[in-house]
Amino acid sequence: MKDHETLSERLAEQGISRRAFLKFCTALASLMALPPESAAAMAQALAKSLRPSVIWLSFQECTGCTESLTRSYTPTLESLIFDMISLDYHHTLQAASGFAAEKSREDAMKNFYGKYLLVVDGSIPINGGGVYSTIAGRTNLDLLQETAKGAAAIIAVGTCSSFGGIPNARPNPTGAVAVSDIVRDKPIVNISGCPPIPSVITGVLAHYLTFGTLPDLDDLNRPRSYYGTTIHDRCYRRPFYDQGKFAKTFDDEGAKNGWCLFELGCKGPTTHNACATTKWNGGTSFPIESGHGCLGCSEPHFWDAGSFYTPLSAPVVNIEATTLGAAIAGAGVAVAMSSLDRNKIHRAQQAHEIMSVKDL
Amino acid sequence: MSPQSIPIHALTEEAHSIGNIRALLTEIASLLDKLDRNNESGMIDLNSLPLAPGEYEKLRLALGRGEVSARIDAIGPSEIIETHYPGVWWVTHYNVEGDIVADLLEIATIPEIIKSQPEDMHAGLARLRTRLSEVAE
Amino acid sequence: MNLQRGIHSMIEQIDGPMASFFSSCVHCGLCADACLFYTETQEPKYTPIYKLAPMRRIWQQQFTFWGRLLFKLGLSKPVTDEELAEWEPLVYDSCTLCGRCSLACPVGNDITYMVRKMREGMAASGHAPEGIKEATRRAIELGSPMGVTINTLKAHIKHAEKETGIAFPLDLVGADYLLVLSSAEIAVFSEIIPAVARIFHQAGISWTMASDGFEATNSGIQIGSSDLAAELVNRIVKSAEHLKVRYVISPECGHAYTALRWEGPNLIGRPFPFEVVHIIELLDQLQSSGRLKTTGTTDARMTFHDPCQMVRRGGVIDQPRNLLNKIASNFVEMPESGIQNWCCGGGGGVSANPRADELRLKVFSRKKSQLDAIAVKTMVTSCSNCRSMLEEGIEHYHMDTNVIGLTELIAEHLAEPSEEPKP
Amino acid sequence: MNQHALLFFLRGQGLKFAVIVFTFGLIYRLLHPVLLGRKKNLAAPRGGEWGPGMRTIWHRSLFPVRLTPRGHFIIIAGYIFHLGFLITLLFLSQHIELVKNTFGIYWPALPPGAISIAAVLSIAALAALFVHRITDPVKRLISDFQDYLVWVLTLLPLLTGLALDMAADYQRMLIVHIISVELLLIAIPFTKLAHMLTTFSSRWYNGAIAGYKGVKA
Repeated sequence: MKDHETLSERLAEQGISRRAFLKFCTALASLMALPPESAAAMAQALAKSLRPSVIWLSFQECTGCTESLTRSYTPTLESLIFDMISLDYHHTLQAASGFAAEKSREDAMKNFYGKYLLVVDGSIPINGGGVYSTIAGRTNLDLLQETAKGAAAIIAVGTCSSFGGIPNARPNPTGAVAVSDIVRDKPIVNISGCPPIPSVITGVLAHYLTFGTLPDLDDLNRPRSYYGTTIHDRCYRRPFYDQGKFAKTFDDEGAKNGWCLFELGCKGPTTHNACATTKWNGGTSFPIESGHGCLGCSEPHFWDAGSFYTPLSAPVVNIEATTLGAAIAGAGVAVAMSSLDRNKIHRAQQAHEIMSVKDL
Repeated sequence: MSPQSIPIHALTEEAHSIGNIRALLTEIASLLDKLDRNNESGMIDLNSLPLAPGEYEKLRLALGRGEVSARIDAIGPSEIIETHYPGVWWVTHYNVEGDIVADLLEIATIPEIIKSQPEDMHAGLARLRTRLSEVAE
Repeated sequence: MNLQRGIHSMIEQIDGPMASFFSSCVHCGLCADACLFYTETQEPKYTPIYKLAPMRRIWQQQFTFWGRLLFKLGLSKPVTDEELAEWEPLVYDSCTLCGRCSLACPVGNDITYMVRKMREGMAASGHAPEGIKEATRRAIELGSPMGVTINTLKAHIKHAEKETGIAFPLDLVGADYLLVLSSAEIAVFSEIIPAVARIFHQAGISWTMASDGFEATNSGIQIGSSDLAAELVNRIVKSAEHLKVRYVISPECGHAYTALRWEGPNLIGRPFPFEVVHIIELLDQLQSSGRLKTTGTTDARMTFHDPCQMVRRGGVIDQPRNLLNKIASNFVEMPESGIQNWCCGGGGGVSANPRADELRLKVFSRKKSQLDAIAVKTMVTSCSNCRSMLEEGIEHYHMDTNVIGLTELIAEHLAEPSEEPKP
Repeated sequence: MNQHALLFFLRGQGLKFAVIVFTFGLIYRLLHPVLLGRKKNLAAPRGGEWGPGMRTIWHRSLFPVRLTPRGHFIIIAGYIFHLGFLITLLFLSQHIELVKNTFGIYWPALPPGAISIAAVLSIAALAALFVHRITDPVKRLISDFQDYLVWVLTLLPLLTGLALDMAADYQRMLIVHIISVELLLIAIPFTKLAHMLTTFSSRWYNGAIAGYKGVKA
């Protein structure tokens, strides 16, 4: 099985030097947010690793996640990482179609049962028995359950497969759910984001290849090395937050000076992701650097968490009318109750027995 | 509207200075001190830092250029520059497209990537011996 | 049954201010520092608001959401006879209704107003001190809490007429002013009678006294029974109406002023057809209008003890000072004077309650330290009850201070009739 | 329920509930006593009621002139607590945003450093008042369970708000902060905290009763 030989053998065949590989590992360590000193040790481990089989299932999704990955700013690195895995099924990328495509999935499942990695993007609709999304006549639910059985681990790429994402937004007509809502007996890594940062996907794959394990995860099963801190924690505009300097509109002096976007609805403080350091488009920028607040796309229910432009400290519902109503009701009840209580006092006064000295 | 009519505002120092540069230079000094005393080398991954726009350039200015510079060609170029402070190296790896894939400050007598790797030396030795045997024949 | 009557009586007393005050108390404890019973004993039970505890519970149980709920569920302890008995000394012996706490409360509670109302319930439930009960019985049955009768008064009048040579009008219909007196003035400080006569004679005002309504004091408001208080006030009102006077003069007696001036119309349920003036208020008016002429000044250092009910609770504040400044060249104020003055310790019925004597004399140390601070030997006041209490306290603490009534002092400085220009 | 859903609830329906209870209850607590009314005073007045009532509302907010050392402590600590709490509540930009987004009105914010100082002073004053409550014999006697409950409920929003920018997990602390605020809002109408409005009616009555007799209370 030539496709699954060790990496060093393949590199040697391609005439890639160890120094070049070390450089690649340095870049990888940087991607994985590991200390740069670990590049040498990674090179050692990676050289010996076998190429695992990967099955990629796309469900109720927009292909944004795949786009993010394939339009990654590091095409050479990307290809190197894809060289390290055997992508046996990905219906957007593979050349095969129809029955041949499905057969390659079935072959991989049979040959590498218990060892292959399952990557999922897109949510799984479960209303109406899952009829809202089917591939080759089978529902996503059915495919996921079948393919998950033999997987060593599942990597949920994007917010849809991680948490349900936009298809799951109210009123959620298709009953879209996350992978973790269906598969409960397999290790799952959620790489959330809409789309997720491409290097995070490759970083997790590299971690699996290097160490043979899944990275350390947070309580939402996201890799801590990328999702351990919030955008707010690592934002270069944080000092302005601490000084109370806020942009009030998108074109005021504060906005021009690059002040904090909290009051314009930035969800950075409650959003765990690596955008502020890894950035997008080859390290060019990230939303806040471009002058727009964070939408919180890597968090569950981000689409339903109120307006993108409502500050975190403001209510997500309109309470003005309610407050007025409650005040009027309070006044009304006070009028009613005080009238009852005045009667009570009045009755006590009516029942008053005139006091005489004999009562003393 | 002519280009001349667009007002130009010079950004003040404070507008983007959030104090990362001073913190970085302090860390570099402490790593350099370790190298000097214990011969321990160290690295700083510039990609993992939340640098504000302009701070990268400021760091470049602060560190300057020293005597040594080197270039490696291995799946894209790498640029190694000794800064104005001997022992502090700026190592930038590019891919074939010219994008930066890793950007490091390495505090060492010689950056690791410049050294020849044992595996490459083995392969090279083998190639040299083959060459010699061919010449002998 | 008395307990129920008491509780009902407290419910009757709940009104807007009461409910607001109970709602506002944050248990900050500041009122303690305003109460001489606490400052002089350091006993926390004398904290003014604590004296309201049983009534506060009745308010909660009858008028608040949680209170009603807990009371219905049996989780809020009902007020008992034992509890009221325990509170009796707090509500009567250690409160002179002086009103100092009402000025100190940061949330604005008029605690004195509250204690006055609570006493209605205490009296109705039978939990009033025996001494005040006795005084009230004498007032209702004999006409005066000290047992003074019209005959005693007539004897004093005869004596005064002889002394001054001025005829005393009694039951004179159509006079402008009706003078009433406190029984202490008749029984103890009777010098006031000729003094007033001389002043009125000089000022040339038309006045009288009434044989059916000569007693100004009102034990009813001290014990906290509006019914009995109304009966006592009514005697004066009837006399005044019968004699068709335009003014009733409240004498040098603090609570008599409160009873007549501020509570009176509310007790009988209608406005008075006459005006009530405090004698000091009247003297000030006479002097400023030039009808009252004084002569000479006293050089001795003098100070003025503000009677709580006349000053802090009554509003006659500047008048005694105006009068004193005319005749005392060395008038000095005590450290906390005017509406911040400390009570003599015997107001609000405490003086009529022998059980409280010991405590009252103990807390007189507050007055003593106030006096010690200015080292004045002559203290003027304008309340016969204060005067008695001050004299007792001075004697108890072996102090060298004498107390005189303001009206008498004015009379002493009255310009001779010969100097008086003919009107 | 995950943290995001909880935060969404707290910023939405949870807040709505708390605000309804708070507004309804507090208006009730203010109006019920006032509407009980009082008997018409038949005595001839020496002074007015409105003016003196309003004067007392203002005057009792000023620093009292004569105080015992004990009184000084209570007043100063009380002042620091109330001012610190109000400054924190009204001048933190995030709080102003809440009002702005709800009622459309807003005013300038104070720098976060100043707010932190105010909050720390307020917390320190609360702590000092707590120690005083359990050591001062008067306060111990007149205190009940509610006094301690209300102390905790008042302290929590200050503490959690202050911890917000130091917390490792901003979101969790934000959730705790909002919960503490909503608990406080709900508690206010049922406890002595209703004095935040009834103190105005009480002071007015006090000033009016005295003013009627010509006394400045």
